Parts: sequence; structure tokens; C-alpha cells
Amino acid sequence: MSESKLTTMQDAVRELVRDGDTVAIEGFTHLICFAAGHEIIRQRRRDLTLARMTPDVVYDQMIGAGVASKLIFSWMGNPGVGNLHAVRRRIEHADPEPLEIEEYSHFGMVCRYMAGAANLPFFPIRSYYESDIPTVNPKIVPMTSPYDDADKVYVVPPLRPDVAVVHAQRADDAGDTQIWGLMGCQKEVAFAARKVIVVVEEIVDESVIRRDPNRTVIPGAVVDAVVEEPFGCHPSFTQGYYDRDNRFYLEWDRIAKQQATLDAWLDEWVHGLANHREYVEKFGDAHWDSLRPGPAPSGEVDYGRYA
Amino acid sequence: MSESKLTTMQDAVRELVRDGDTVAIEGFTHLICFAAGHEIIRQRRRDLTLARMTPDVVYDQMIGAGVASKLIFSWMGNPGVGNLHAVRRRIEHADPEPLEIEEYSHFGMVCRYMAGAANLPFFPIRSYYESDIPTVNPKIVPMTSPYDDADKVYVVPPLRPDVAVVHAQRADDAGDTQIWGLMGCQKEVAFAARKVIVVVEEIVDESVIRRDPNRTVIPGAVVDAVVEEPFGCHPSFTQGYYDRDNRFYLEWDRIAKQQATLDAWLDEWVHGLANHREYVEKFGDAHWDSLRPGPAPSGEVDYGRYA
Amino acid sequence: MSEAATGLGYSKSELMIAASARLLGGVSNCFVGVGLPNIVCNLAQRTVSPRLQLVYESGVFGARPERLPLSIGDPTLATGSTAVTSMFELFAFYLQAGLIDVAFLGGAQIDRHGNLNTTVIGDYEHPKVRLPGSGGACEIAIHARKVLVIMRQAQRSFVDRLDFRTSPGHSGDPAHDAARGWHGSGPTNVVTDLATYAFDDASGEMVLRTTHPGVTVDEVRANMGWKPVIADDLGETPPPSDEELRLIREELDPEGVYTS
Amino acid sequence: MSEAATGLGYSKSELMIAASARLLGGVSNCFVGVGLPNIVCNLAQRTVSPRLQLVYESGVFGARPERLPLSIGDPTLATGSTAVTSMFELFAFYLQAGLIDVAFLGGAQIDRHGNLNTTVIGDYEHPKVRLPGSGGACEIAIHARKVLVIMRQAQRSFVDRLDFRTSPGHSGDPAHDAARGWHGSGPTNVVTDLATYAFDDASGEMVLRTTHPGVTVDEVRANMGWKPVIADDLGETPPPSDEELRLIREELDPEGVYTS
Repeated sequence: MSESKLTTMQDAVRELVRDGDTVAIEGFTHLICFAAGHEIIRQRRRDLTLARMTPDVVYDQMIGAGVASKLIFSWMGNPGVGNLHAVRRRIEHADPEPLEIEEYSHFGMVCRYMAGAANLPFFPIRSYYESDIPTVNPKIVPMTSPYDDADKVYVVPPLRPDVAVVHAQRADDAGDTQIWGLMGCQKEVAFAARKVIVVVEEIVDESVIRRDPNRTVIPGAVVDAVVEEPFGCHPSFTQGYYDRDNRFYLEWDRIAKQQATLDAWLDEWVHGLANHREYVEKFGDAHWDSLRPGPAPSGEVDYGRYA
Repeated sequence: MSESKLTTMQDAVRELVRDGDTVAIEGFTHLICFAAGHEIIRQRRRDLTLARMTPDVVYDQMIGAGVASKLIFSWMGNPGVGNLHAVRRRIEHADPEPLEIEEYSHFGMVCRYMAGAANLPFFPIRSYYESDIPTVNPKIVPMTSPYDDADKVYVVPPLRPDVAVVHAQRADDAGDTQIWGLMGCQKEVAFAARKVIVVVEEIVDESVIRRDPNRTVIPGAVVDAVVEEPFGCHPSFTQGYYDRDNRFYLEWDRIAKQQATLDAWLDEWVHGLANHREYVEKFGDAHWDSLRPGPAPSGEVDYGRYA
Repeated sequence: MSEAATGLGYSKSELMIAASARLLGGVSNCFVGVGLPNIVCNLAQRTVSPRLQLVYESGVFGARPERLPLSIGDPTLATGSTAVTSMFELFAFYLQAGLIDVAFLGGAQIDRHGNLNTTVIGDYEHPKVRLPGSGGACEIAIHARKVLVIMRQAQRSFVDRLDFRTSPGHSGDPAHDAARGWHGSGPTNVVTDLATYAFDDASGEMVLRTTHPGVTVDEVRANMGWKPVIADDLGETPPPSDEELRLIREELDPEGVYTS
Repeated sequence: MSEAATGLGYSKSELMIAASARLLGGVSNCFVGVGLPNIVCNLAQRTVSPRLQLVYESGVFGARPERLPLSIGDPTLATGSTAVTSMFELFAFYLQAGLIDVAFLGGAQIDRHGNLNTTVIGDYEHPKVRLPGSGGACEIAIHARKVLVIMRQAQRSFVDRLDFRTSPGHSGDPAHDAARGWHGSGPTNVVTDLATYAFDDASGEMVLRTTHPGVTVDEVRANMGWKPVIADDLGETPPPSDEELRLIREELDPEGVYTS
């Protein structure tokens, strides 16, 4: 009934990501598509505006590699470890070049995606009261309730990335996508973006999706490309498939401290490899086995057949 | 870890529904809790404001029984059949007494619940342009985008029912509730309401809920009472449990045409019965067997054990 | 109206269904109603629009009903569909965001610009007939890229002046319509039991395009409350093909619930 | 600081954890962070607050972590939880709606009114140190009914003037605070490696309540940027009980990641 959008990461990035685009690789600790970040570095995109609630190691790699000139975010750091050295060098010392920033709170970022997804000109939120954040971000503006002059909110504008990359456990080849575990803002960013690349651990038959339609988070109708990339979130995790590789997060703290060691890492692990499959092979099976969780099945429900 | 909120429909309505309350029994064709409507009639509540996107047979019964003085809605009718005779008698002829109405579009009603659930003073929507609806409902007010004077939306105020009744397939005794099939605005109305009665086909152990947390629509944290009431939606349906009893919807068209036949039906099927269990018994097992669908299992997913 | 009554080998409903389905060529995301629209969409999926996705305002995307749905919330719509979503998301992320290519509307009254009344006959405060209200119609009229109206035609339903404007149509001023910035801009076609209509780009007014076989222009005129603009190339509505009739009668409505 | 370093049979972290957990009596919905707050909540659940529900801004309600989470998005939090929701719903329906009874915040700087800076040290345009930013802190400070701050105390972190106010605390004017109409109104308690503090209802200013065993008031004063108000009933922070220490060492942080 619907056409296949199956492609490779290489082709998806080549065809859909342009220099100067606003790109969002989302995923809140869960489902962060490092494989897409690496391919964007490999294809040496430039002047990107990177949007993400929580810029972490993947954006430190991309910004350290020089693909971006601006960052839109709400929290930056190496979760549970510390700082993003490459990002800080650029913000604090314009080293090697300056990085423009536009910052919100978490809820502000989520609501920007919500407004983008829902085609709303603004989204109201009860935040930023008596905070200095609006003083450094003029896009966050106060508004009074039309029902009560004493009731004030702030509003944020829609954020519609040119490209959103959403990682998920599974999708069919039309892009009907199912996610379990932490949802982050995967649904909102997908509906908000002009172009959507869905990256999954497994392509499944449409019938698997149709057996549990309430599990579908993103319909193929908004998806432009579907890429099957096992372990595509490493060192982040995919619920039920593999664990976060915390050793890598700790190691990155050391790697990113100097631009030289960061560049060496990029040469070996990104530019030195043709694609994510080679990255997976380079780590070796034993490594991936060590990250596999035990089983925790969801159980089944019955939708009932009404014929 | 959390206390049981298990009770009977009789006690839930007696303790939580007061004369004059705003009550929302939601469910979009799916999961309409007729059992709660019948108990409210049985306990002869008065002067209620009834809120519901789609007032249908259950509200025709309640309004025909005289429990309500006002209706907040977006579409009224007997879906696939025709009119709500009792409601129309009151609106068109104040027979036996007038009924105040406050109407929206579907999206307007949903957004009123959204604003209530999210503690927002208003919710913006792109609707009502060049429609007469705002001229008869002053609560729907125009607003200009602070980012573009030429971009206009309408806003609706929050709707926070005193009591929401939400039917679902299953919940644990703390009120952690799971739904599949049509969601309507069950989640939004539950979070928006001050008091929530969850009615389910089956009470399940907390472990069943915890096996598939993404399936949870309403957390026990917002639930005040949990009632187990098999077939509590009849003649509406519960996905996977029983089908809509369309014969009853057709029959109701005949019953409601005259107040006398409506009263007789209430006497026999509501006042004449102590509770919903007797209603189920009165229909008999053969009837319920005829409404049971075939199997359509969802399949399982794996959350992974991270210990 | 029964087949016998037309004496043409098909019923008026079957003609309306076939004529409507042909308007769905190349459409992908279609907002479906119950009754005739449901059969129209299923017919289009089997003929002019194999990629057509059935979307229901109840929150179902990519439905594959195994039986004729009795309402837009029939359980057969959820089972086996591609996605089931909350009504907020359906209206916000799908409809308001412009993902719906075509939708169906009807009403108790329509005027020459395609404005529709599903709210009240008579005065709002003292109604002669209280109708269902907007439901999703107001949003659908604004956001669906194409809107197809299927109605029985009569003096009391095709009116010069609506008693209440529930859903906006064309304003009559194309400059104004363009400036609206909506995804849609009023109905694109009207199919009745007597004729089919389109809307004039310049005036935004309903234009008689074809009359059904055996129906005269006078008959059409006699059943509407204004003097209709008639297309220069006024023609006859092509009758349903044998294949269309076979699909309707054998697959889509074997019991003839909506088509006999 | 190691147990040896205190010479008291417990580490400063263990004291901070026990002191903080005791502040959670009777609490039900608790917004948890990583590190110390995570251990504090789990300890409270096993002692003063058996009904405590662990809520994570990542979208998890009623978590039952089988291991010490490495981040607020650790996969062990989703598996076996009561509900996993989108971040929009977590922030809108839970936090903004007032369902969160208590939350934990920290920061690079705090002032006497509990305003917090997690954004920048130095000038915003030309930062000396760029910090992570708000994350959910700004919303949490406004909407959580109680806010507990756990921080290491020093001249550079307990400052007279913040470089940037990321999250609002008390205004200093109780009338103003009452008129805010927020669910919360600035931090309720502060626990440091030297002492514990509450806030004065009238002035909204931080008040020294207890000093930790072996810590003098002068030592406390020497590690903050303003002259603190001292409670009339200034006391000593009760040390962790044997049971609290057993739970921390045997069940919650056996490897001593956060507590040694």
C-alpha cells in the first residue's frame, strides 16, 4: 500500500542534510543516534545549526569536528560525567571559532517542538518567572491570559528543524515507527521537522506494526528516509537492545580535553571508517555482548478481531 | 508501596459526585462508562453540568433522567443512528425544563482539557476562523501571535471537571491505568479533573502494569477511586473485550422519542436494578457472548532487564 | 433511492459514490467519515488511489477495517491499523499541521460559497431544530487541503442564507481567501443526488459541472435556493463502471446498507 | 571525603544523605536527580517515606531501579516502572500541574534567598566558565511544592550575588512570594557538607539550622559569601543511624560510588 523509504545512512545524509540546515538529533539519554552524527561529520557538512534538548557527547563530537556554527539547547554536558570540552572551548574561547548559542529550559525546548509539530505560532508555558533566561533570549516573551490580567505566562516560538534524526527500536520500510522506554521528544521533533530520518535497530514487517498500533509513535506519513543501523546509538542505548556504554562516556572526557586527541579520535573512528557497520566491527562482538541486557518481556494485550 | 483505591460504583458516586458538580464521562465512541451514568441517575444527582465531546446515548439517558442543568460539548447525537431526543426536547422546547448549552468544536474541547491538565490559563488553536461559533460562545477569544501581528489564533480556557469518569481495559488497585484502541481524550480529562474515578473491565496486579509501562495512560497519582465493572461500557464497547451493541443504539432512538417510554426504560433498567451486575445478568450470558470479538494479539516487546 | 427508481442499472447512491471516488485520484491521507464517505474512500483505494490512507478523527491512521464501520469509532478501525493516537495529536499533529489531503463534510445547509451549517435550524437561542454541532467540521474545513461535500440536494439544504455558519467556505473574495494562509480554503467539490459541482476560482462560487443521467438542469435549479452558475462545458455525470458497481456491491456494502 | 577523614564512623556524604532523607517524611511524588539525590530518595523510601514514588524528568513515574542509575535516563529506570511518558507530558501534566511534592536542585552558585545559577560563571556573553544551563531546573524551582538543595559549600558557591539567576528562589518579600501563585516558592532546605539550612518565612532568607558534628560555626561562616542568619535553636546535625548506614552501604551504594 505504501512505498519503501529504506536507504543507507550515507544516502540519507547526502540527500537530506544540506550545509546551513537546522538539524535536530534528539533522544533524551535514550535513542541518541550517534551513527547519524558520525555520518554528518564524515560528509563534512558545514555551518549547521544543531538543535537538541541535551547536547552531549554526540554534539561535542560534531561541534568538535566543526560541522556547526550555532547550538539551540536547554542543558549541555556529559551526563553523569562532566563537561563538553569541545563545546566549551568554542563558547569560552572561540577556539577554534565562535559558537552561537540560543538557550531554553527543558520544558521550553519541548514546547518549541510542540508548537512546530502542531502548527501553532507560539506555545504558552509557566516557566521563566523571575529567571534571567529571558533576558538573554528575546524569543522567550511574556504574555497575559485573556481570561485574567493577573495571570502571566511566557511563550516560546515553534521550532521546525530542516531535518530531524529519530532513532527507534523498530519501523517498517514505510517509516511507521515504534518506540518503548524513554520517549524524550522523539514524536514532537519528528512531526515538527520538515524532513525526517528514522534510524532503527530492526526493520520489521508492516504486520508487526499493525498488531500493536498504539505502540506507533511516528507514522510513515511524516518520514522521508528509513535506515537500519544496529547499535546506531552507541555509546547511548536502545531500551531492550543494549545498555549505555558508560566507559566510553568517561573516556570521551579524556579524549575531548584536547582538540588534538579529539581530532585523532575522529580520524580513527569516523573518517577512518566507511560506515557504522565498520564501527560496530571495530569494537568487536565481545563488546556488544557485554552491553546486552537480560529479558524483560512486556506481555501481550488483545485488540480483538472485529470482522 | 501504594494504597488500594478499590471501591464499588455505588460508593464512588456517593462519595465523589455532588449535586451541582461539573462531571465528565468521556470516551470517544470507545470506553464510554454507561455504568457510571446509570449510578448517577440511580442516586438522583441534580443540577450537574455535564461535559463531554460527544454527548450520545449515555447523556441522553442522564439528561432525560433530569440529573443535569447544563451541557458542555462539541457534537451531540446518536452516532450512526440520529438524534438525541431527550436532549433536543430540552433545548428546543424546554421540555420538561430548559438545558443550558456551551459548545465548541472537537479540537476546542480537547484543548480545554489539555489546558486543564497542563495547568495553562488558555490553549491556542487554529480554528473558528470565519465561523459563527465564537459569536455564541464568548469563552472562545481571538489572540494575535506575539511573533507576527498578521498571525491570529483563537484560545479556549481550561476545563477542569470536578469529577472525571474514565473507563479502561485494566488498572491495578492503585489506579495505574492502561488503555489500548481509541484513546479519545481519556488521559487529558483525567489529568484535568479534580477527582478521577477509573472504571475497568479487569483489576490486574501491579506487576502486569509494570511489565509494560509505556502502555500506562493514567497514573494512580491522579486517581481517587478504582471500580471493577465488567461490561461497564455497554452499549458502547471496550476494545478487545466486547463490541458495540448497535441494536441498543437503534432501540434507544425509539425509547427516547417519548419521555414516557424513556422513563419506563429508566425504571426497568436503572432504578429497578441495584447495580450494574444486575444489569449484566438481566441481559444474560448469550447476549454478552454475541458481542465478544475474535482474538487479535498485540505481540510482545522486550524492555530488557538492567540489573 | 433504489436501483429500480432510477431505471439505469444502478442506484443514485452508487452514482454518488462512484462520482466522489473519482475525485480522490492521487490522494494519500484521507479523513474518512461514516456512511457514504467510508464507501467512497474504500472504493478509491481499490481504483484511482491505491496509496490512500484511511484516517479517522477518532485517532486512527492507516485503518484496514474488516467490516463496514458503524461509526468513526468502530473497533474494527483500531485493530490492524498503522497507528492509534490521542485525539489531541490527531487534530494538532495531523489535521492542524496540514497532513490531511482530503476530507468529507456534509451538513443540513450549504450556501453558494460552500459555507456549511451543522449547528441549528432557526434562531440559535430558540432553535427550530437543534443539529449535532461542529464536531471536527470547523477544523476540517480550515485544514484539510481538499474538502469534498456529499449531500442530498433540496431547497431547504441548498440555501441562499445559512441560519448558522459552523464551517467556513469560500469568502467570495479570492484575495481574502489567499491571505487566509489556511491549508485548505473551503470545499473543492460537491456531489449531490442530482448533480456535481466545483467552485469558481475567481468568485469562490459553486458551479454546476455535471447533472446525473436522467436529471434536467431545471430539476437541479428547482432543488436549490439560488440561481446556480452553470459551467460552459456542462456535462453528464459518468455512470459507475461495471467494476465500480462490482466492488460496491460485492466487497464494500454487500448488504446494501448505504447504497440500495 | 572518606570516613577516615571525618573520624566519625561515617563519611560526610553519608551524613548529607541521611540528613536529606529525613526531610522527605510523608512525601509521595519525588522528582529525583542522579548521584546523591538518587540515594537520598531510595533511603527515604526504605525509612521515613515508604509510599515515596520516584519520578524522573526523563519521563518515568514510579521507577524501581534494579541498579544505581548512571543518569536520569538510565534504562534501569524505565524497565519495571509504573508509567513512562513523553517529556512534554511529564513537564506539563505532572510538574506544571503541581503533582510533584519535592524535587532536588543544586548549582554552581546559590544566594541567601535560594536563587540558583547553573548557567554561567562570569559575563554571559564572555563567560569565564560555561555551565550546563537550566535543564528542567527553572521549571522545577517554580512548580515543585518543596525544593531541597544539596551542595558542597564554599565561598565561590555560596555567593552574595549570582552571576546569573537560572532558577528563582525566594524574593525576600513574602507578600510578593505569596502573590506568585506558584506551586512552590523557592528552596525549602539546603544541605551542605558542613551544615543544614532552612528559609525564614518572613525574610525568605537562608537560616543556619544545624552544623555537622565536628564543624564549627566559624568554619561555616568562612565558607559562604554572606553573614548567615543563625537559628536561635542552632543544633548539631544528627549523625546517620546504624540502620541508615547499613542501607546506604549494603543496598544503595555498595561500591561507594557516591558515598565514600
